[in-house]
Amino acid sequence: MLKSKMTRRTFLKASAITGVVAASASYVGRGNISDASSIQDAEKIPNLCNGCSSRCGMTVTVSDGRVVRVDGNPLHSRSRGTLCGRAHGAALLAYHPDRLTEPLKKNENGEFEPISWEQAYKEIGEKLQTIINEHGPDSFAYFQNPKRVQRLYGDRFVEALGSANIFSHNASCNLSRDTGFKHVLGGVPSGDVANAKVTLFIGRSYGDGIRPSQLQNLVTAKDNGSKIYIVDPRLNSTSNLADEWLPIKPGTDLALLLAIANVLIEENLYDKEFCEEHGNRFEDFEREMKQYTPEWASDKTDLSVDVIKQVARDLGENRPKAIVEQSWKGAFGCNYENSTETARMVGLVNALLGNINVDGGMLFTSGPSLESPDNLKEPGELKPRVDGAGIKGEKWYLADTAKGVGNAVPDFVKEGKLKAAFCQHHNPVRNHPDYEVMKEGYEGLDLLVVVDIWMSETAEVADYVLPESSWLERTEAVEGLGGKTPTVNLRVQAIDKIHPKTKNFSEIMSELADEMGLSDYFTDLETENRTACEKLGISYDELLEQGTIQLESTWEPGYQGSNTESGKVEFACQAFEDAGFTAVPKWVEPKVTIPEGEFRLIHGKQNIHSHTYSTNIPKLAQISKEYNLDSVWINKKRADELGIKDGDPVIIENEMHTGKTTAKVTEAIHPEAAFYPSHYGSRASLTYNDDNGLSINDYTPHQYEAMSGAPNMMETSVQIKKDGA
Amino acid sequence: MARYGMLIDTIKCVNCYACSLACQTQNGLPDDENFIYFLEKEEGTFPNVKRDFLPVQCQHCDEPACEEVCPTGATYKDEDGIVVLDNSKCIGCKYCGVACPYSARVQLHDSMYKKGTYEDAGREYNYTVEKCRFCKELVDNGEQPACVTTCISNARIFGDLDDPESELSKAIVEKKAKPLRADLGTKPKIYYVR
Amino acid sequence: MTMWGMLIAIYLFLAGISAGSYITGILCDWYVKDERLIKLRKAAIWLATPVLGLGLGILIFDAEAGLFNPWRMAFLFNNLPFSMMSTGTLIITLFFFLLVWHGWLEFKNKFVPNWVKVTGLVLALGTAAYTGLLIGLAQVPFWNTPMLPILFSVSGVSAGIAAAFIAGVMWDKSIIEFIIPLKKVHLGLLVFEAFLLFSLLYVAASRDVTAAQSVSMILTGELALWFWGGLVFIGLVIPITSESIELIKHKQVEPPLDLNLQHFSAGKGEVMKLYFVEGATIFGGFCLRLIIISAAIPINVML
Amino acid sequence: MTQTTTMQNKSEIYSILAEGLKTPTEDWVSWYNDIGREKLKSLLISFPILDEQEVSNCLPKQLDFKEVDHLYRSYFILPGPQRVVPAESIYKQWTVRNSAFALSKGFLMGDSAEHMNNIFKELDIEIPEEFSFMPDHLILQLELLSLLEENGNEEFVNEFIKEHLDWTEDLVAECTKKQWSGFYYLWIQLIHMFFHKECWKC
Repeated sequence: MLKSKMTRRTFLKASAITGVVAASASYVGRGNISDASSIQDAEKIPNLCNGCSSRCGMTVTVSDGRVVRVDGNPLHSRSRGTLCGRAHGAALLAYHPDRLTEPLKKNENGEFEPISWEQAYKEIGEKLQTIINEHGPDSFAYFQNPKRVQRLYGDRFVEALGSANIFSHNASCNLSRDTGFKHVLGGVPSGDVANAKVTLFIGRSYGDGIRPSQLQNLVTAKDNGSKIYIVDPRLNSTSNLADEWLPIKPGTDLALLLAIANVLIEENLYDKEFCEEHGNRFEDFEREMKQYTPEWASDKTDLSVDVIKQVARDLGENRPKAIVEQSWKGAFGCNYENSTETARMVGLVNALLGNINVDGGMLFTSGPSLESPDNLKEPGELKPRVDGAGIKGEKWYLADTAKGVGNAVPDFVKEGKLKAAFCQHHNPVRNHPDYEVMKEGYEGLDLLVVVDIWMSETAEVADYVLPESSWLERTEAVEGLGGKTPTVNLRVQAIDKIHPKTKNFSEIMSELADEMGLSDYFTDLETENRTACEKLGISYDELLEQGTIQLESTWEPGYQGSNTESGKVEFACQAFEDAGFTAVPKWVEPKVTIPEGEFRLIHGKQNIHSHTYSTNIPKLAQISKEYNLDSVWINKKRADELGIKDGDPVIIENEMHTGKTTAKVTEAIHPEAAFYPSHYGSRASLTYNDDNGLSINDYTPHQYEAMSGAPNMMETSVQIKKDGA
Repeated sequence: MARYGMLIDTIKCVNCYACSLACQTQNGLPDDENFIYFLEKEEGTFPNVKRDFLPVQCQHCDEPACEEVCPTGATYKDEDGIVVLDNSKCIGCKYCGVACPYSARVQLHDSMYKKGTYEDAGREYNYTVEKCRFCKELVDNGEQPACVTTCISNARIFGDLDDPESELSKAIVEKKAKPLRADLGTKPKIYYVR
Repeated sequence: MTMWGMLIAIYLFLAGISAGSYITGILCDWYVKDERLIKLRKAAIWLATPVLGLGLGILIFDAEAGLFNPWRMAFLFNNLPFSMMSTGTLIITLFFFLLVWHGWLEFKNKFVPNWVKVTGLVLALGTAAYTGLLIGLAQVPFWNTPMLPILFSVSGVSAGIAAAFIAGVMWDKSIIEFIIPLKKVHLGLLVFEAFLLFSLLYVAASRDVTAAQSVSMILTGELALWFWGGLVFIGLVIPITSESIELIKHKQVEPPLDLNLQHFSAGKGEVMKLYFVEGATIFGGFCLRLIIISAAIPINVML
Repeated sequence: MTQTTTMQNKSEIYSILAEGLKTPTEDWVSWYNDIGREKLKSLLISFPILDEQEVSNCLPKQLDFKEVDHLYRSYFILPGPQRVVPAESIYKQWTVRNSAFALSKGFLMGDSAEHMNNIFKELDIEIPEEFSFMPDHLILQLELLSLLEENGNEEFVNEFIKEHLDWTEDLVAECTKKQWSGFYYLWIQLIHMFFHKECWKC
């Protein structure tokens, strides 16, 4: 049929044509936008930064509906009025061209197509229900970023359906650490660095993985003359604040700790009274530690006997105001075959120093308890976790249940145990080692729903991708922060939604719950928030105004017992014996021995980046480029042998992957280690991700640490050679 | 009337770029231009190594080389000792940039400036040779420069050098802070602890 | 690298040539005193004018903020006498006006008072020296030596003489026969330039670490080809050898007493050779400035 | 050509160009194949400044709906390596206000968006909700131009194009970078050519 006229779908609707006819050209340009003065009248709205996951308190200055600057919130206990670079970089995230703007569904051809929210809810609800009916609720899992709003709406959704399968990104952060601490101390304390006289950092760098308050505490400690040791194969960015750098051979921190325990006991520099009174089976521990002499450890760690003794004596003589800092991912978060044992020993060395819950020691503080409205329906009994974490007789009985062995998901999918999953603000396909295995695993799910602000490697293999409002566009749940002085904090929406079809996570989950007939479990965010404040006896309106409220301190000094099986500090732990390991921690070799001529590929954070998403922020990507931050650190001597000069293009390869980068030749790293930052090498198609370096996860195989199931992220060996040589 | 200066404690500096990013936003600079840049030096051999981080910006010299060479008088020292630029006089000859021992000058120009210039609405850089101005607009308002407020390790102290009681003056004495390359005779007013 | 690049190198080069060319004109008048060089004199003085104008144009072009806001150029003399840029611009501007006037008088074949020539000579020398002082006063260790203004002046005059020769010979080939006295001066300058150049490098390399880096960048680094090939071989070795040979030859052959067409044997080869040799000198002068500008490494503030 | 005809023609051109950037329908594709191509071509070459051959090269003879639909999705809709957002803000400095983030680049809702909103408000024009975050989208700008030309406000058009349509070159560059080909690549080039050759001034 011949069409003579085009059917117009005119978008612009002029209500009065006369306006268009008479409009003066002076409307265009010149002064027709608000000028500088308007910033003076701008509004300041409290928010919590999302540059990383620390959620520092900030104020957002908004003028004419647009963000014009961000500042640290002086009232907030983490930022204390300051902000790191990530905050400034991420402030314009809402306006990023890569934002997802509407729900997407993958069609039969494997291509995404936009759909309506109604359709998304309907289809997801039906599919999820079918899967649960067929395979049971434990075939469904949820991958979250553990913040309160995710717990209120994500965790509860999963639990309402009867599943306990909640995983977080912690598997590739601190699964080993948390598992170790859980069994010896009953949880992870935080080091009172500001008041300690001696602090030993193992792998953790406050200057690289920044949380302003921690760094400020360290500065205070330095000003007060405390002694700071940094144990790290690499001289990290916190090094200027340290008195001494112990350039340990990667993967041998456990040996150092065992020897420290040996010296403390041999030289009677430990808190005998504390250990005997509050320790479980201390005598077993005492006996076992005898074998780990400083001489033995020196051989393992490449540190001198004198240094090991000196560290131990410094700690012992200054107890209880002497700590081995709890770390995060650092060296033993999830990196080596011996990481859980290392974590246990960190806990136990602290116990030897008698510093548990004393000023200048390792503190157990709690945050405010925040409650939901009473009339909400509570989830019933849950099916056991698919990873068996915390279940006696299961492979990962020891693993911390709050995090789960998230890196094992591809296996569960392959075994047919997992069929459906939701994932929010988390990118497991890229963040866990071995991209191919992860991709295949997540693709194998019958239903994968990803909620995010832009595409990620995980979103690319999802069946549905739901667009979330970005952090400045949403109010979240009231959340608490522990510490000697606990606080209550709130993220308050600062700007209107840029993309009208995006939704808050809380909206998405409660609307989906409505669709699935689970609405009794949920209420709206405002009610949640008002209830939480009411029950605490604080004003929600005040919280909306200033973003943070300090509460009375509930912290009491002195040992309060441990949340362990025995209720004491477990110098020997039955659970480990039950799981087929030894009750007392013992030396475990790293899984991979580095062959002559190769390097152990280690990684860590860079202070302008967070995980793998921030390299898509132009300001931050620019800094990486300008200062060549995506280079691999190689020891000068090794580089000389390989004929590599500073700035040379090099190839990093092993049997898994080959990639190009540039070399940073330096004296500041152990010869066996090659350090590459963990933020680069994204494979998601995002604007600023072209050619943005390598990913450490491409070089590490899919593997498990025996005790916690953590992914052993630094158990890999690589070759480095000059490109073109 | 004051004589503003700053102290940067590089022992506390962790090279996190927060100051430069805050500066960039405060001054509305494009992503690839900055008034603060970072130098890094490594001393010694493994395992006795020291890494030295040094954020550098305009040192607000008492005898600024840039002011001396500026042909048009666009660069001058204001009554508070802040070295500023009258960008309605700057011709962009860049002599200041060549004369400055600290390489603290930045010529702001980019194709992006030519686009979307709603001219009278905002700051005009068009090819003038800019620099750190100690966030004069904030300081005049009783606030601190953006790099100081954002600094997560409180490595920067801003204040009046003429006031012996100021936190700055005291810290300089106490920490024996020194300007960079005082031997050049420009009398810089940023003091470094190293 | 500093904020100055190729454009400034060209500017300094052109200003030097202009000064040198004018000086050649005056030398014809006073030193050689040969009436047969009138054309060379005129050519030299006339050439100086557009070359300087072009240089000034490039300077303005490099000062983009001024280029887009021309009225700001009025502020250029605000910082007299402290800013070498102000002082230099004043000297160059005065020199430019003088050139125009002097050129006009020459064009009209009018008498040029001696004070004009003296003033012109002073301004020309000022211009040549200024090109060196401008960068010599900057805080770049490699530039910061008293030898640089002298080197730039000498090289400017030498390139100026070369340019004037070319211009003159293009106008009238016969001039070739009468410029021997000037060639002596030229050869002297070239030898002096070579001496200054190596002393500068030696002094710079020995007095400051950063300057030494600049020197090694020139001698063995990324600028080595420009230096050894462009400046030393083309700009110095070729002209010095060629001029020396010519002067030695000249001693053996008496110059012709008067000009007649038969004797005018300066064939095509002779002319081409002059173009080539003098062109090489000019190219060398350009290389010198480009190398000096490019080799700048800012002061090390991290000491 | 009289002035009125020229303006009518231009209005028609802007309208067709805008239409071509919207989600393709079978109707539109068959209209293009049967009539649209020839019509647009004759409208365009009524401006002597445009070369017939060049215009022809930018207008594919036959469009296939499925193909166009597929291209449209991967170029404009779906997040992926080839998506381009044709909104002015992204290609210009974010704001010229004396404020933080002034010269950041590559973000939505910059000054140009705010300015477009002001213009729409002044002119009493409503825009669809899905464009509320990019009132400076190329489609809306083309439609506005069409509307203005139709109603004979030439002066406004000239000012508007000077201020708001100087970014099509960067758009073409972006599309080239993202390895576009086929109909939409040509269409964007055509739009750029029209503004670049200053046909709007004819």
